[in-house]
Amino acid sequence: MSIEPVVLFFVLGVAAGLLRSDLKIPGVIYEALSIFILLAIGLKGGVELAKYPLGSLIGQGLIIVAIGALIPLIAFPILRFLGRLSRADSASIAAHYGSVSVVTFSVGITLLGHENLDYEGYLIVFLVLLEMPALVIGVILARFGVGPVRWAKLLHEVFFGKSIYLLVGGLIIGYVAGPEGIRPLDRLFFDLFKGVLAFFLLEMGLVAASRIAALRQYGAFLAGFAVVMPLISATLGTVTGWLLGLSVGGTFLLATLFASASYIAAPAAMRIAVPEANPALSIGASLGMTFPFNIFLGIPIYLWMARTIHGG
Amino acid sequence: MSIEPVVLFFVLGVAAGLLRSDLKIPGVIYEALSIFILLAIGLKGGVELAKYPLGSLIGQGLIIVAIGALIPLIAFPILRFLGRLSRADSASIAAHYGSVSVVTFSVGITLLGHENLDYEGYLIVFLVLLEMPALVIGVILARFGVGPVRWAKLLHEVFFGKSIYLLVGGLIIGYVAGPEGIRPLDRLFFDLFKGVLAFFLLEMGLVAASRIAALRQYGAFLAGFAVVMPLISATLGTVTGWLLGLSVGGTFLLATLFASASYIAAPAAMRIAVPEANPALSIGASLGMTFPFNIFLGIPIYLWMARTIHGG
Amino acid sequence: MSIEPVVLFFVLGVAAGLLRSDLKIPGVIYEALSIFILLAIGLKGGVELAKYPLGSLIGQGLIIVAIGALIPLIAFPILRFLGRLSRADSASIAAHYGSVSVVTFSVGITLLGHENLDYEGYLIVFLVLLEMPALVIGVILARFGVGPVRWAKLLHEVFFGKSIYLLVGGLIIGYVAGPEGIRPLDRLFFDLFKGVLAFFLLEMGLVAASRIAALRQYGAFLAGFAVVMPLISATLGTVTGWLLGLSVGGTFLLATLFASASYIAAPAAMRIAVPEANPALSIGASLGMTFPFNIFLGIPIYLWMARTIHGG
Amino acid sequence: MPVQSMLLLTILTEAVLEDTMIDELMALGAKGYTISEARGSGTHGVRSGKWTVSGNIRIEVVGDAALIGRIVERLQAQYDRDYGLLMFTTQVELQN
Amino acid sequence: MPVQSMLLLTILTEAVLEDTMIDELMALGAKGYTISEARGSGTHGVRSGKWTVSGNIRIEVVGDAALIGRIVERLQAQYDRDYGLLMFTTQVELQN
Amino acid sequence: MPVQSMLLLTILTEAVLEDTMIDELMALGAKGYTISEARGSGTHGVRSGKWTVSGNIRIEVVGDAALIGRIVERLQAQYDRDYGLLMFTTQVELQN
Ligand SMILES: Nc1ncnc2c1ncn2[C@@H]1O[C@H](COP(=O)(O)O)[C@@H](O)[C@H]1O
Ligand SMILES: Nc1ncnc2c1ncn2[C@@H]1O[C@H](COP(=O)(O)O)[C@@H](O)[C@H]1O
Ligand SMILES: Nc1ncnc2c1ncn2[C@@H]1O[C@H](COP(=O)(O)O)[C@@H](O)[C@H]1O
Ligand code: NA
Ligand code: NA
Ligand code: NA
Repeated sequence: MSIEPVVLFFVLGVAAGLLRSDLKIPGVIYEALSIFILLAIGLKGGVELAKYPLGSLIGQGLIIVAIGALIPLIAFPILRFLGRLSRADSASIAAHYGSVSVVTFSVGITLLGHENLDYEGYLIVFLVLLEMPALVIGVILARFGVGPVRWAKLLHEVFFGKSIYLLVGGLIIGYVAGPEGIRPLDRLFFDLFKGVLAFFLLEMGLVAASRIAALRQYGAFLAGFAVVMPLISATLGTVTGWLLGLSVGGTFLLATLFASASYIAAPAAMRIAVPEANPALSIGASLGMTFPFNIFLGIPIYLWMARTIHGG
Repeated sequence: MSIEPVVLFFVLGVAAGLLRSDLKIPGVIYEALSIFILLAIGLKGGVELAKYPLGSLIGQGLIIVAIGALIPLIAFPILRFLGRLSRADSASIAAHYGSVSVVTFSVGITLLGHENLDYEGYLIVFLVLLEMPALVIGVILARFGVGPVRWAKLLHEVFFGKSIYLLVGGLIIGYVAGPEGIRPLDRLFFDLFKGVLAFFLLEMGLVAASRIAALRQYGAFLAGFAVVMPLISATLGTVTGWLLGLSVGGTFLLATLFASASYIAAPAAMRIAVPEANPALSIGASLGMTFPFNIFLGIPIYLWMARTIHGG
Repeated sequence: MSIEPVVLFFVLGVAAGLLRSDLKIPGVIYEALSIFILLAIGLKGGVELAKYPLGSLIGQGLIIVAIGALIPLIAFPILRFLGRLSRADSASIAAHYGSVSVVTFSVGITLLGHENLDYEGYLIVFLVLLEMPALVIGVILARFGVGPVRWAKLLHEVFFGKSIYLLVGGLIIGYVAGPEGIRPLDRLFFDLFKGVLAFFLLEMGLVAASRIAALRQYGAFLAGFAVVMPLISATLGTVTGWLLGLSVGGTFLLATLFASASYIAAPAAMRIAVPEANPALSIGASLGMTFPFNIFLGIPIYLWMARTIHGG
Repeated sequence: MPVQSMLLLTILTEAVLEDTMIDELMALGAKGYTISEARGSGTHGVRSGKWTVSGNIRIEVVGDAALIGRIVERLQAQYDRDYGLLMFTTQVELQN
Repeated sequence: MPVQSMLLLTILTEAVLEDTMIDELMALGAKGYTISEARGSGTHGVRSGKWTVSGNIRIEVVGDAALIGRIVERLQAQYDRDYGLLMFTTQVELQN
Repeated sequence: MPVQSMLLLTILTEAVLEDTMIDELMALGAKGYTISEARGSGTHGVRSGKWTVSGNIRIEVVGDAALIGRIVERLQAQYDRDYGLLMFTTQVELQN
């Protein structure tokens, strides 16, 4: 399988960071690009969603969310008892791995285009649905019998934090406007998507480079976790997708979603809700290790898993 | 009539503001987007203008500008005597309503595309011509027999302020280069226009949400004015367009221009020229009330008015 | 020959600066646009490079770089002995004129499109190769027998400074991915290129306007140098291109490269390596004078030179 | 208005706390505040400002000793352990 | 150069006044100034910095008491009533 | 923690020196620093901040008199002649 060129931009960013190039993408450009990506993904999902009867998706949705919620519950004991991390750190990292990464998902979609594989368009909705529960579970794990939780603030942060807000907003606009209504926006939101993703990966590479050092400091356990955990989650996703009767592409995307770890929504939410957790640990693992692992090795593996389980 | 999807982005922005989402579009992105929109509109206007004999437009232009100058003269006594606002505030608000809004105009053009209606391309020139006189009249109204005016500074602010400057600059470049010369730039300035407009409306929604509170504070009179005044101006525009023999689309656009209220050029100019006026009042009314009124209700009404007067 | 519309944006920017318009393009947008331009040029070069056998280019490359290295050696004595500038200033200015300008080069490529002329795509590689040697020579000229050089810092600044880094990075990605792999990125990087260049020239105009004053202060000698030096370099480039058997378009591009003066990489590198040189002089000359000279007069002249030497 | 001696409290902390901090200041009775973007390094490591989660803000509040004292006490108790936070005061003369 | 005691004047005001303020400072004899972006809140309401018209700037001028006095007097007379404006001075030791 | 009297050193200089300055500060023993963007004007002319090469930064370091003295001495010797540079100190009370 040939390499997806967009991931080369990630390499370019990492190398710039490690070589101490003076390249930096201004923070506001990063914010503008993430608004673009979140809206574009949301719009695409909304347009797709309009093609399916909503009722028929509810059952499937509940199952997927319930199984997705297992991920932080699997991760927490591993971190706490095998890794001997503090309760707060274990819970925060578990929340990062239970939640999802929009960019990893986008690289997955890009690969499907490359391979000419179809997928169920409504899966984008799960990007939204799977982002939240893990964060709530993370906070419960951190606070269980320990201290008070600022629930109001946390839930507000989660539901009206910009990532969920823009994804849901885009979904609704895409759903209401339909493919015809969105067409004049296609030139910006869909045609440029891959180019913008390349830019974004350049920036992610720069940031990831600065995280690798932090990760090294915490040793082999966390690095191992950051590779093994996505494989566990992806297996869960592959089996779930196959049992639910998704296509090969759909099964692969679900596995990718489960395997991805959050580094946008989760860090902000955990910083507010579980401030005593060390963000260097969770961001170091999810962004410094799991993200590159997923886009280089994980995604091809998950595609192979989806093809294998479908007997291809 | 189906809803124009771009205005849904405005709703998304307003909702984000009211729900206290942490979504914010960095100020520099807002500035970059407005430079883009102003240049794109100017270029389009210049290309169109090249299709008409300049001489034949001068008479029409003078009439339209003269009638447009009536708007602040109608608004001022309403605000001063009916609304009992201070002289400075009345004059400043009148200037905002006499001047025009590029984004409202753009939403109007977008609707014409949606409805497959043609319009006289040179009307974009009036976007430029109508922005200025109202600001000058506003200052005269504020200062008449009261105090000195920093005319040099004001006129400089108006003519070399970035909105007029970019519109005129774009017009000239579009005129000189012609459709052939501009073609390589089409991909950026024209194809992406609607998508960028959507982004811009998202931002306007965020800002408008923060203005609504300010408006509420000043009570029912101003809110009523912010709805009735555009209807008066639009009627003036519809009749003028019809008498001048414009097409249905052209008549509608002129009505929309007259009805729109400025919230970019006017606030900056009035802050310098009439500093004792309270900007919360004028921006609250024009951006918090008239702008959403225009894009949701006004524009469909003005189209209906244009069709009706043309006997359609 | 008709005028290239993109250069009109430069005029618009200069006029805005001289007329003290409040137009300004936020610094971060400028940075984002330069990242875009550098990456796009690099990608284009890499895709082109893949079409040629690498080995056959090495000989040509060495010759072109060796001749390019003559430029600062010609400029230095002129500045030092004719212009009576200090050793540091002479060396710094010589380095600026020996190095190259990506934007001038882009305007050259744009003109070739306009004129339907082909060129050897691999010439983009020389944009990278020609940027560095002049900077090193400039430092040697400044320090020869005078003081210590922070070579490590300087070489790092040059090789990992963002312009070379992004050009080389883009080249490698373009080379590895090939035309097929890059295609999904075309919509962003190639289709929008000219529009972004227009934006960039607007910004360059604003900056150049603020440099013209600085230049005036240093009198006629530097202004004359800023016009004569590119003509000398272009002649060198034209003859070299012709002797190497390049096409008309290729000969023209090489002349343009030699004639262009750096104002991004060189100022940053010289500020670190030769801090006692006055940056107002070198940036004033290269950006305030040579850049506009090149895009308005130089480029048409160099095209005429290339055609003439090829007997056209 | 005669010149008035006041304290200027400068707070350097994480950008993610902006809204929370404004709520705290207002609740404690501040009449105003000024915020600007910053980046830096301290006991909590380098905060490069390269993306939101790693940006700092500088919050400045001018007020009398009592107000500033209340703010310092509250922020120290609430945020000092878990977040990057540096607070210092300067004597300033209010001019208008 | 021996260390010199000077005043640092900090001016917090509306971004729209930037050019005007620079002209004033230069006319009054300032040798230099430093400007940075800010946002905030005061008696003129919240200035969120979300768009240009609602942004603040911080202007800093280092100078002797006479210069700073002239600047304060002029700005207070000219802008205090109509614009968001806060000015305060600090004693600083110039180091170079 | 009792309130502690310290010096705040403010350095206004060219943005191109950011990395170099951080290295110097750390080598001289600073425990932290804060950087923000600025633009301005001084003896080296207007620095408009319109593009990177013409931007300024404000670097702030809190420390004891010995540290601040070392920094001032070093920066003055190394950069004052060739670069835009202004340094001043203020007395501050550390609050946490
Ligand atoms: N000594 C210092 N001088 C200036 N700024 C500092 C210093 N120490 C910390 N800071 C700033 O305060 C923030 C939080 O500090 P800390 O809690 O020590 O990580 C840092 O990111 C810096 O921006
Ligand atoms: N007490 C305060 N502390 C810090 N900054 C303030 C304070 N009061 C006002 N400001 C700043 O000064 C600007 C103008 O103040 P005002 O004229 O009171 O609206 C505000 O937008 C704030 O940025
Ligand atoms: N009197 C002053 N007040 C405030 N800032 C100043 C002053 N003089 C210089 N600066 C700042 O320090 C930078 C470098 O100063 P200089 O070395 O004098 O060019 C300038 O660009 C300004 O940002
Ligand atoms: Na996950
Ligand atoms: Na109007
Ligand atoms: Na050159």
